[in-house]
Amino acid sequence: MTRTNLNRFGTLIAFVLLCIGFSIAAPTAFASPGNVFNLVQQMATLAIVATAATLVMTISEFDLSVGFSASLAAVICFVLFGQGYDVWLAVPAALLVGIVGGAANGVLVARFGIPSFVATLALGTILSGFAFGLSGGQSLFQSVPEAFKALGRGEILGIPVLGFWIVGVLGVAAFVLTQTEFGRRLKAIGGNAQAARLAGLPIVRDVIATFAIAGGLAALAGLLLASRLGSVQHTMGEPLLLPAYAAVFIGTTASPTGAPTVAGTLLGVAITGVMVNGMTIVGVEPFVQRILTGVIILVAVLVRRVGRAK
Amino acid sequence: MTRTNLNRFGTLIAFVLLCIGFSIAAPTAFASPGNVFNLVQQMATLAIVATAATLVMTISEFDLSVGFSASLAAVICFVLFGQGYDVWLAVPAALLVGIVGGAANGVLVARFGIPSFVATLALGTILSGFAFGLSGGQSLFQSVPEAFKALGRGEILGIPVLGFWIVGVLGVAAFVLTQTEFGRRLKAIGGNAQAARLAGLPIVRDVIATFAIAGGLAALAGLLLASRLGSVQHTMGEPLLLPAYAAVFIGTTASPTGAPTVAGTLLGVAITGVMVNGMTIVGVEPFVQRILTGVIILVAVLVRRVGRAK
Amino acid sequence: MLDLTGISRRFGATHALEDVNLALSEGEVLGLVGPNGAGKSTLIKIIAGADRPDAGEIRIDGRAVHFASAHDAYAAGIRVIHQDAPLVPGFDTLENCYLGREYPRRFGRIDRKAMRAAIAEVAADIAPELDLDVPVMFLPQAERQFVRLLRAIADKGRLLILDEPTAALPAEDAERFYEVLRRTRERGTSIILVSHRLEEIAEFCSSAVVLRDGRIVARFGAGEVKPEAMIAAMGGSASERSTRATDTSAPLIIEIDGVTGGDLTRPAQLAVHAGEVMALYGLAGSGRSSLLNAIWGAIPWAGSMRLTGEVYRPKSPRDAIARGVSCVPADRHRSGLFLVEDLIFNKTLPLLSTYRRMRGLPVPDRTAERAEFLVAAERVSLSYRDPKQLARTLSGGNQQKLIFSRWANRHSRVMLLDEPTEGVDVMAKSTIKDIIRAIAADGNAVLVSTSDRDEALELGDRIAVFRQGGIVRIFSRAEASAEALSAAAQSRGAA
Amino acid sequence: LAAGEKVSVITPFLAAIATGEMIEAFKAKAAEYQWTVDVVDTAGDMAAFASRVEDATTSGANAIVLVSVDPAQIQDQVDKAKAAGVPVITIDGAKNASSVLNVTSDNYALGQTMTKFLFDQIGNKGNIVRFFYSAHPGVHQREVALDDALKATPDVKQVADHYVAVPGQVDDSRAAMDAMLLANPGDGAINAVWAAWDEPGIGAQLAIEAAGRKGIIIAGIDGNPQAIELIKGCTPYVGTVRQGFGEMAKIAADQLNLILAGGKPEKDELYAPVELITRESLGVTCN
Ligand SMILES: Nc1ncnc2c1ncn2[C@@H]1O[C@H](COP(=O)(O)OP(=O)(O)OP(=O)(O)O)[C@@H](O)[C@H]1O
Ligand SMILES: Nc1ncnc2c1ncn2[C@@H]1O[C@H](COP(=O)(O)OP(=O)(O)OP(=O)(O)O)[C@@H](O)[C@H]1O
Ligand SMILES: [Mg+2]
Ligand SMILES: [Mg+2]
Repeated sequence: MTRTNLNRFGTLIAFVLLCIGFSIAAPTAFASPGNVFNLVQQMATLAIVATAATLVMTISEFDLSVGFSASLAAVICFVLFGQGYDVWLAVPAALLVGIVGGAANGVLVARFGIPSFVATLALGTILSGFAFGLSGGQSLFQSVPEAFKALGRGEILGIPVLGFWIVGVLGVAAFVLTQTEFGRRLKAIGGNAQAARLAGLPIVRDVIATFAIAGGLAALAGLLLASRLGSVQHTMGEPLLLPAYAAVFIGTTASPTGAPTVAGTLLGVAITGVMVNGMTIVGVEPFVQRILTGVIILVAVLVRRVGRAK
Repeated sequence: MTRTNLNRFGTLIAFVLLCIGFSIAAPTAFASPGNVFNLVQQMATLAIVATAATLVMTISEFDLSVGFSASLAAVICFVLFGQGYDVWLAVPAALLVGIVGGAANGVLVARFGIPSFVATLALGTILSGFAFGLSGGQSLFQSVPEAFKALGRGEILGIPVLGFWIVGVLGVAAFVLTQTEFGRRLKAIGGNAQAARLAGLPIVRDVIATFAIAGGLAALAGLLLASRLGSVQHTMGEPLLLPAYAAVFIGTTASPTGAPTVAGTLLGVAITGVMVNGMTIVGVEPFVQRILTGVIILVAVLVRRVGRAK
Repeated sequence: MLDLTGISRRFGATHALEDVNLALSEGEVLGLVGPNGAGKSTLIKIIAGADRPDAGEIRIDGRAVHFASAHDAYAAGIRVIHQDAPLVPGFDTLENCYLGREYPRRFGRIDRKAMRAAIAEVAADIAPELDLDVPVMFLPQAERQFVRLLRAIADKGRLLILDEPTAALPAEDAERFYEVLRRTRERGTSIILVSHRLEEIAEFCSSAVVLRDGRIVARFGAGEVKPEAMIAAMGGSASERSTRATDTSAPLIIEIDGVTGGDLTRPAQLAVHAGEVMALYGLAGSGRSSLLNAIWGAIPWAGSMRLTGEVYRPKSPRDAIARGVSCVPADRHRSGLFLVEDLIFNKTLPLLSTYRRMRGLPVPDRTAERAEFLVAAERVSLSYRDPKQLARTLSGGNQQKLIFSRWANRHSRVMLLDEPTEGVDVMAKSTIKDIIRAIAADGNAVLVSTSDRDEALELGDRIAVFRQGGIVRIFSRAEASAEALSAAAQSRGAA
Repeated sequence: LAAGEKVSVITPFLAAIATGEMIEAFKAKAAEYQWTVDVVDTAGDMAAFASRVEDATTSGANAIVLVSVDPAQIQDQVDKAKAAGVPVITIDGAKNASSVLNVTSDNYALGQTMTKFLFDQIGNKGNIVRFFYSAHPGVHQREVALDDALKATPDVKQVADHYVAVPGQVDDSRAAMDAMLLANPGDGAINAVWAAWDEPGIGAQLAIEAAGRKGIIIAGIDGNPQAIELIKGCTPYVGTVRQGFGEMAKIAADQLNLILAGGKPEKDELYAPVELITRESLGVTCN
């Protein structure tokens, strides 16, 4: 086993140990098919938002608007439902808003040279203002069509629908990043923007596209979350922000060059997801949960060093 | 006027325009001495946390634990008060916890090579667990000594006490960053870590020191906030995180090399502070406030481009 | 004073250094030469405390030392310019020079006046026009090299180590540097100099060692340091100077008419024929790179250009590529390489869409990429271990070859080369020169900016000499000579 | 008796003082019944909240207690719990087809009581400012009560309002009140502060005290201990409506005991009594 492999396996080993630990602590509850089903469902939105973050971090930028985009998309969708619009109109409209918002981020960053942290936070704040205004600051849960609920609930062949979304979205993202010209270009831009420009890459276009895709994915995550919950609050997407980036960064520690990867991100999502789920099942006190959360993440990213050449 | 100066003035001009705008919209209320007094008080904690963020960003890292450190320091201080300890013991103890927490961040980043985003978020989560556990999730407000309240309230010679804190902390930080060897080293580490390493700088030590100082400043901000409010909630510091980094990034757009500076950060804090204060005085609807917040920040960082050579 | 015994350093399967023994006496000036990837930079990093050997011992004045960091080596009096040494981009020259040094102070504050006084003196000798107060990120590449030189020389030590200090410096600029270096030598400072310009070594060094595949294969004492002998020890032979003349009846490929942009402040007039190599020569900062960048569409420019008779207005490198133009940019770390990506990635990136397995489907065919990389690597005699190794792990000269390899097997109407042989060893230099000639011979136009005066004379069918942001004279091969080029590049008065 | 039962208590708002109080009271009562109680907080995250309800359902909890949320916000998860045979009750929540019981204060009544008290104090005439947070369904009901009262009392005008940021609510409200005071200078420009719960009221009190403004009174809701201190201390804070948090939790635990034993609660929604706390009720006199 090469050093690279050992490194990569470090964080994975931590994850496996975590699962084994919970299986021992709560054999019937944690390791049950029902709980695995739950876990998949619970991780789906975070996994998709974290994928958006992975794409943006591949070009060495940040997108802090993902949570806000998710909220706004969900609000728009439910407001349209409230006005009697159909799923086939409301869902594409909501996704479009996410894509357009993301593209606007890209324009601010690539064309106007605003640091992505400021640009996306400012634009995210604007989006959250719209979400607030449109929802009137209230929880929306009326007149949700059954077709919409089906997007993020239930199962097909015993596998939760949200599981298919994870596989679909992350699979495509991984394919794009590792196998296509576009993915190659994003890595180049993230690695050395100046060199990428001089090598003739269409940087402005690619950066805008990346942010647009991220916005679209965030919107999708918001819709799936809304479908799963059956209700929408105008701040519902915001708690996704930090965990999404945490997942990406945990994932980078599993990559030999420290670059973000979809697989690494999924591992990061899985670690955080399993941790919270397991601790709830075992019944850990809330404040102890927080302490353990931090400790487990640190241990997970430190384990890889065991397999590291000095 | 050189290009550099024009660039620097861009964001400043936006700030002045903002102030003029509010002065016209609410002549008696906004531009009154009383409001300036308020503004100074309101900006103090954010300014100090943003200074911590500035230091950490100078070495091109993130510290996401600042808000949690601020909360924990305040909780510890009030818990000690509750047990009858004196200000002279409680305050140093609380600051020490902040410094130690920060140093731990530094060790994780510099010694163990964990990305600062993960390390500080994980450690911050641990700190928040302690704040939660120690406070029992309750608001603490009993037996607060008068000496403690004096730290963050009232005035001296007509100037709010918190104003002196701003001047003191930011002044020292600016001096350290621009005039001392330590400051130079931090800029070098942030500017090109490899160059710093080849020049033989004590990177590990400096990184740890930077995070420790940041932790101490965050703790100080938490204490001043607690003093101003007279009560402590275990989550009170968390809302400081994003605005602090937003302020630093807004500040970087006013610097010719894009590096964080204390002066730029203060400008960023002032822009956000004045904006919220002014809009509340004028009585803007909450959701419109958010939209305008985003718009104004974007305009402020775009204005500098007016003064930029193509 | 310095004694190395049994130094070895491995990177995975690569033996960068194997059992190197080297002794340097007080005041000795040692040339360290060897082909790309021989281990020169690795050895220097070890002496400088920037890397640690797997085995072996370093002694200074007979005492064994263990450098835990570059600071320890600094404290022992060792001063270094590493190859491609990174600078702190936001720092100006003064601050970069003082990095890692004790700052002068006044009243607790850093005393910039004293810093300036110390640096300006040396700067006046090496680079009189260098602005010491501009962040180096805003300085042209050549001037950044002056900053590195200043940094090493301004702070006096016992041992000065220079890893290819003049690789991208024109002869005239290099001469000023060696002038200062001579004074340093006279003060009794020991020096180790790495260079692929063997004449420099022969002229400047009292002794030399040749490193090959991590081992010292030859040592030359006083009076024995001769380029031919060193080349022979490296396992190569010197190349011939070609004697072709421009075929002025051949069609014009690229015509440049009154172009300005970047450092090119005076309108440039230039036309290159099919089959012609146009060398661009001038002092650092004279505007050569800016002309190439304008043709490449990388900087905003004014004027007019024609490509094979048609109007050519590139707004980005992308436009240029689409019209059959290729470019090897200068400053490989900043403008060329993706250091944490592998070799194939670096090679195929600009023309990625030509590797599709299925047309219309933007998915590169990895087998095709690999095959083409292998061909190109062979062509530029790249020495590497594995196509999947990271570009960062190549030696400096091999990194340069890697960038060149991008275009090595493309049919380019116009080839733009900015310092294509920077840091490349003598053998590979002649290979690259052959490739350049072959590209031209296919009926294409080549514009090559080089700081190596001999290379300009050797390569150029004509040589355009730049001075202070404009072309001062275009020499035909017959008119050109080292003296004439230098005179034009440095001429004062009206151009 | 249903001793040894496992009860999951889940809330997104443990950081809120009132929620914490309810949960503490519930735990105390549960200890008497010898249940094992697991408390879960999702720190404002509704998605996580839904996930934790799922976890509780699969982990074999005997009952789920949701605190300070409307089950309709996670209908699917509550439905699933019901389908799995796990009874769900809410404290400070809302009625729902899939939950067995909601024990609450009547939020509209809370708002009405507080508003009436506040309006009476200013003689049903004058200017008020409002601190609100519609995202919380219960809090929103109080706002509805205020809206109704304003309609019915044309001499009381709302001159400013502020949507409170949570967390950081005290500091945020203080800064907002600072601005409102300046925007409405002069005696009588603001007569009263209507705080949808006590913490924004405490922030407003700090601003009023610092500005030295006279003639403004504050009332809130919750019976927050700090607010009660302020009322005792003859500050502008004149009243709060104590929700019977302890009472609610006690009712909920008693009813849950009944449910676990196979019984049914008397009604699907039960109210705990509310209590207006003023200087008078605390027996202090100020001058
Ligand atoms: N970090 C590294 N990881 C792996 N291999 C490395 C690393 N650094 C250097 N090498 C390898 O060590 C060998 C010696 O490299 P070195 O840079 O010392 O050569 P050099 O003599 O300086 O060449 P050049 O003339 O091209 O600068 C090369 O094969 C190089 O690929
Ligand atoms: N306004 C500008 N915008 C973007 N790039 C610029 C601008 N001005 C100059 N440059 C680039 O900066 C670099 C200057 O570096 P360099 O000194 O190598 O070029 P030069 O001035 O042409 O000198 P030389 O003759 O040594 O090549 C070039 O790459 C040039 O294209
Ligand atoms: Mg080298
Ligand atoms: Mg050049």
